[in-house]
This record gives sequence, structure tokens and C-alpha cells, in this order.
Amino acid sequence: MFLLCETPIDPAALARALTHAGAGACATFEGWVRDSNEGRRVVRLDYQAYASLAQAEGARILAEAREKFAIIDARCVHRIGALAIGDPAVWVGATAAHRDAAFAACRYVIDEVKKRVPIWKNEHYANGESGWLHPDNTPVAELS
Amino acid sequence: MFLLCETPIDPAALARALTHAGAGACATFEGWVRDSNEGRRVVRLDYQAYASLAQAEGARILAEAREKFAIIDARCVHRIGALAIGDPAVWVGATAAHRDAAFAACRYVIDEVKKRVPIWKNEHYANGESGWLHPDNTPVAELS
Amino acid sequence: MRLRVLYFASLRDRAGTDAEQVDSASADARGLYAELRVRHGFAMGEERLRVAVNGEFARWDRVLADGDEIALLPPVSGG
Amino acid sequence: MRLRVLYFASLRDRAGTDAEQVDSASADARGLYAELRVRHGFAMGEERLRVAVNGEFARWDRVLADGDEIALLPPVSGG
Repeated sequence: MFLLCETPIDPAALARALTHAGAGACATFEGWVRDSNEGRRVVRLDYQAYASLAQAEGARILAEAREKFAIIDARCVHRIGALAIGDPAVWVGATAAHRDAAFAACRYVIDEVKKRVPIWKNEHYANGESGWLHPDNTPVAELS
Repeated sequence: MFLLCETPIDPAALARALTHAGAGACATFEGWVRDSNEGRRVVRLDYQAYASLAQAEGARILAEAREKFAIIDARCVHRIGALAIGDPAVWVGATAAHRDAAFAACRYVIDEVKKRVPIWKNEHYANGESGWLHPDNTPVAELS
Repeated sequence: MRLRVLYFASLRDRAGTDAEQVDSASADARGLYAELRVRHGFAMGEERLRVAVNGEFARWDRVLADGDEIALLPPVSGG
Repeated sequence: MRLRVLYFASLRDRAGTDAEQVDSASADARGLYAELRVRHGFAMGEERLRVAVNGEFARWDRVLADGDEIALLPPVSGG
């Protein structure tokens, strides 16, 4: 299950939904909105997505995780829209009989989501500037 | 903060307590009571601890994690007493600016806790038998 | 042929719209993007973008057909 | 000298108690455990246990003193 959501992420509810009597390990990852990035003070963020392709690519990543690792389930939810400092931006949870697989799958999912899923972050800075992050070593100011 | 607790673990409250404006990543691990182990059906568990030394050793492990990895915080709570299938037995959470450190610290803490902290698991099986797990390749029946 | 083009992130800001109809004779997605760079002044070369056609990732040499929906995708930054 | 010994997990079940007072002349923790193996019929050799004295991990050659609290720790299985 890969979901984009416009409302706050509820990690507790998401973890509860992974409950399974055969699961001995649950690894989760949450990405939180930080108050700084590359030395600049961040006051809020917007996430934009190409929703249909993001859902499809996210679902593919989860299917890959299920194939690569001995997990019971893996899920991911990504916020879109306006977020404040401290808000969870992304949640990944993976369950397995044993912890090796749960950790590996959780890590795989967040890494691939960050690389492949068409979602973009616009950081708003304390000095009033803002800019889309296109993480390929290009300064934000030169992007468009 | 390493704690032994006799009441149910509340992962949501524990994760909330890690909130920090500089944290961009939160990795957690939960160990859940599985319904089987080594092919035997498990119906419930008891955890016993040498409480004073467990707390001291757990605190040392968390201090090591803070020294080894660029984390903001790491915490661990371990249940003791009687647990049912599905109950969280242990919770680890680590926060950091970036996910590498959060994952590495989370993994380090659970691995070391399982190796070093004086806590023992007594599994109760569907056939009425039970036995302390002393994981050094010795069958449960031969242990004492 | 008439195409629909979707813009995201910095390309959307630069184009001033999230989507537009485009009449184009470009043979492929690469040619279309070259046209649109001129029209909107996009600074990023195609080697920094990915392209999707009708909701799936595609190659730049993808031959376009009337009615196709082309999405231009800057480097992603989710998570 | 009089010592206090703490038992855990399978050793506790075997000894039938979580703790007891022991009068011993053993020079060190190794000697004490050898005595207690005989008394309670513990099957595990010392190489499979850890020992703690007064709340901290110790070596088997730790010299014991009157009033020490010795904990015998089978291989752990938390988590």
C-alpha cells in the first residue's frame, strides 16, 4: 500500500494496521520536516506530486521490497501539500518474522521513494525566499 | 533513556517524545511477540530481567549509540512480565538530521540489547510446555 | 498533432501553469521538450529531467501521437 | 564469608528460588559457581554464563568479599 495523503500522517494507526501474529519485527522510518537545510533556516514546506505516477511507482517499490526481502508487509504514506516544521512528511513500515528483513525492506523503500517517486519539495526560508529542491547539485536559484 | 516497563508499550507516545525541530529522520524498531518460534506454536511469553543491571547496560548501549552515530537522541523501552501474541516486547527509536545515522543507531541499539542486556524470555507453547530461551544453540529442554 | 503537457515543481513555476495544450510536429519527446524550452525559457537540459507519457515513464526518443499526455519531471525531492 | 546469590531464568527455576544467602569459602566467583552447580545440579558450565558482582558485570576470577551480591546470568534472550 503506497498512499499520497493531504492530511496529517498518523504513524500509530499505520503501525497498528501492520499487526500480524507471525510478525516478530516491525521497522519504521519517518521523515520529519526539519527547521534547517544546507545551513538555511526553513519555516515550512510544500510537497507537490504527479499523483497517478507517484502512486504507481510507489506501489512498484513496495512490490520490489516484498520480492527482495522475507517480509510480511511493507507500506508507505507520503504527505503532499503544506507542512510545518516537525510534521511527518513520509512514513515507511515493514514487518517480518525477523529484524534483518524488516530493517532492509524499510531502508530500501525510503531510499527508492526518494530516488524515483515523482514528488517535489519546495522549501520556504526564514528570509522569505523559497525554492524547489532538485537534488542534483544544482543551486535552487538556477533551477527553472 | 532505557526503561524496563511492566505495562504495555505505547509506541506513539514514545515517538512523540523524540520530537525535535532539527530531526529530519526517525527510525524505530519494535519487537512483537510472534505466534511461533523454531517451528513451535507460542501462546504467550514471560520476560524476566535483572532490573538494575539491565537498566545500567541499556543506558550504556544508548550512550554508545550517541557516540558512534550522528544522532539527536536514541531511546529504548523493554517490557517485562507476561505478554500476549502481538504485544510489543521492545521499542527502539532514534532521531537524526539524516536517515543514515537514524537507521544505524536504531539497528545498533536493538542488536546490542539482544546480546548484552540481562533479560530472559520464557516461551509458553501450545502443547503446554514452556522453556527459557538461552540462545546459544542449546535446546530449551537441556538448559537447567 | 495536439498534445497535453504537464509541468511540475520549478518547471510549473517557470511555465506559469500546471498543464497546457500544445500543437506540435515534433517527432518525439526530445523534440517536444526542445520546443518547450524555447517557448518557456526552461534552463534544465533534458539530461536532468525524466519524461512520462500517458502516466508511465518513457524514453526521450518515445514517438508521440495525437492526444498523448506528456509529463516533464524535474529531479525528485520527496521523502 | 556470607554472600547473596541471585538466580535468573532457567537457573532460578532449577534452584527453586530467585535469591539465597550462601556461606562460602570460595576464593573467587568461579569457585562459588562450582559449589552452587553441585548444590543445585546446574547443567550449564561457567563458560556459558556471565557473572555480575554488586550490580556490575565481573570476571570469573573476581575475588569475593563478605556481603557481596553475586548474580548468575544465563545467555540472555531479550528483544
